[in-house]
Amino acid sequence: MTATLRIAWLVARKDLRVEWHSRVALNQILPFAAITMVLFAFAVDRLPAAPGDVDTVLVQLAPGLASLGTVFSLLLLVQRTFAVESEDGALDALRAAGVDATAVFWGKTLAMWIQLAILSALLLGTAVVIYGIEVRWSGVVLLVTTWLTATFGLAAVGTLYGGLAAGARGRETLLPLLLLPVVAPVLIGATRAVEAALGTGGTAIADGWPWVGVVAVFAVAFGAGGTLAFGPLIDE
Amino acid sequence: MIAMEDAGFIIGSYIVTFGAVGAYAVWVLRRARRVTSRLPDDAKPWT
Amino acid sequence: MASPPATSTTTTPTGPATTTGTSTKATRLLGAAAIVGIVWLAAFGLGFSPADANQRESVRILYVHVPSAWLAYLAFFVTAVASGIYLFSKKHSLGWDRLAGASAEVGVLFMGITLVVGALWGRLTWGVFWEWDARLTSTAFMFVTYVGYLTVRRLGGTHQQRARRSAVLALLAVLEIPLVHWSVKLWRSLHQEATVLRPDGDVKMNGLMLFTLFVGVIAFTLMYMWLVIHRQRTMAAEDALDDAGLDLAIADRKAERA
Amino acid sequence: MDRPVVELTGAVAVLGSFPALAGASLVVQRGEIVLLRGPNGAGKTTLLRVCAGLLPLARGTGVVLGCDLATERDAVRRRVGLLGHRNGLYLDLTVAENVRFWGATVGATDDEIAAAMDRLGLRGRLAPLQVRRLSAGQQRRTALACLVARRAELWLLDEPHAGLDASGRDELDATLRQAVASGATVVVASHELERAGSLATRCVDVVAGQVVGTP
Repeated sequence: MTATLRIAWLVARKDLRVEWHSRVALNQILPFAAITMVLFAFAVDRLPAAPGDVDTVLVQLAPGLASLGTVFSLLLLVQRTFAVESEDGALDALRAAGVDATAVFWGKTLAMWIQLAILSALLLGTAVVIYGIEVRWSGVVLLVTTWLTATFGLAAVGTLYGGLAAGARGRETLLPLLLLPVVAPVLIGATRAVEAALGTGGTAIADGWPWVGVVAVFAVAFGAGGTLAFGPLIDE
Repeated sequence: MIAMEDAGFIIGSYIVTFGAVGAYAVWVLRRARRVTSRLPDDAKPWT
Repeated sequence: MASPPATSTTTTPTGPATTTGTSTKATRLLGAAAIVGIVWLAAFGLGFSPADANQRESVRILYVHVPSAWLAYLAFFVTAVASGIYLFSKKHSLGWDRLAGASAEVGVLFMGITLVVGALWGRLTWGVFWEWDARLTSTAFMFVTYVGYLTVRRLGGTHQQRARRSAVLALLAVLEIPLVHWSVKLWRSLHQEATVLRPDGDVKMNGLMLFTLFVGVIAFTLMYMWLVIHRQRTMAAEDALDDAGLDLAIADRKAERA
Repeated sequence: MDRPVVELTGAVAVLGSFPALAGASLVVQRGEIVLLRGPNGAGKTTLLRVCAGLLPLARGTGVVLGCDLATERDAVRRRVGLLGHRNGLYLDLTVAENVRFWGATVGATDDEIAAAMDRLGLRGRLAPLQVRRLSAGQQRRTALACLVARRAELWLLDEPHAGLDASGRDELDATLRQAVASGATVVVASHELERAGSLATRCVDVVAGQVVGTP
């Protein structure tokens, strides 16, 4: 158990260090995510008519669009983290060295969680700024809880299916096929909870907590699922 | 029966259903024939 | 790194093949029964059964829609159980893996039918092809999930690798589907003002209509069994052919050395 | 008497549908340095991967370090060090970070990690450089240092000389001799017959997925 945790921590630090040296998430994935938030505004086609106007449709949609942006970023982060592993055969080497797969799962999940959490915070911040949302500060506890739970659940499920797709032919298309149907509960739950926290949908803060429950159940389910299933899935 | 209202949708849905099942059944049977013709009988536990 | 497969793997293996196909007396009987069931269902569903007071003629679509949905759920249930047995039994018998795969394939077929026919029915009853009903939405997710499962089955590797990978994935789907359904249901309960006709709660089924639905379930069960048996045998034959091909290829390589 | 480190009997391993290993039998005793010779595509790489517990056997049996390949694969993997065609390094990390990471997976101490880097001449100028910026030979040396840091009992090396310069080869040979002196066993697949042959205690020919001659 302690050995598993030690190796998980080792793997997580290694992944974060790779990002620290390469800055791919920062220089490529983050701008991508930010530009999708702008594109969403084009798609909704409701930019304010005059300076100073705030578009209510965009404000209402903002939590959902931020969640969607996070999911898209997740796809890229997962591709990236497993590209790092397969570039020089490191995932193979990890398997060949008999490194505990559960530890690899938790390590990669942890590193992905941290990166995704920062990314999604920036996304939501972008949404607040460019869509002109009035934040209500009383919802901040709900907001932070949702943020951490949802990004953890996404990181866990992303690592799990990313590992399965990593060795496969056509991994770029297989990953979204496997991942997108699964993340529906997070998308739904996080959107509603953030909506309640920000007050954009006219709902009370208390209405948001059941949705955090949905997201939390998802996070626990895939944390446990990944612990058990990651080994058999990545092992060729 | 043909005078039924919305006959196109209703009969269409029956055709879609049994057409799809039939097409799949034909595909499976043809595949079965192709594969088993290259296999000795002792590799077919159902025979 | 890998060289192309030896060409001789495509030649006929040793031993006579006196029978071709995957049919036996039992499956022929089953197939005949399924065809009778289909004709019977069409006769009752399109002819003898009456129109519904609320839904009028469109209720006839339900006689294929509801049974195909039920059998699709059953098929995925079978996939989950067979995957579990494969994974947790000591023998790791490939028979269970092939049953899981065959059942999932037929399940995806039936679920696809369910979605298309359901959309036709929705157009007649609700006036739209798609309604954001919880059951409908999570069914669509389930469909995509099992399409993904079938894709993973084709990734390659040894038979045992394929079996293990897909069994784990099938069990993950069991984890995922209730979660998706639950969340979609909660999501829909927010928007209850857009009242949707419950697909079957609104129908007052009389005796003959219930009987027709019953015929539908029987017909679909027979089709399911026939399809799964044949598909599963075909998979067994394909696996056996792979093994036979391997024997030949090994012999080829051994000969190469001399 | 000691059990052999490697005992393969009639091993068949499949890549796709191609039997890259078609009934190979091999026995390696503790302390040997065995050189696998053979043309490209003969199955040397596959043989090494099978011994490492990375590729499952489609037929035949294998026991490595007293552990069965089919049932005790994880135990085999933890005690075997494989250096394949690819180095298994993280190209964005520095040399020192890579060696530290791979050493730490088996709980190597800082001293052991430093010693491993010394052994391959990686301390000093090279240590803080990103692996991506190194030459092929320097990358290979880093991978060897990772292997040293992992303290494997059986070393399986696939073309370890490839890309190494003269001093790198000397370091590699010295490293292998030292590993054997401290109780390890080495199996090398190499094209550089002269170089590897002077190092090897025994040569084995691999042809068409089989091992030629007595195992």
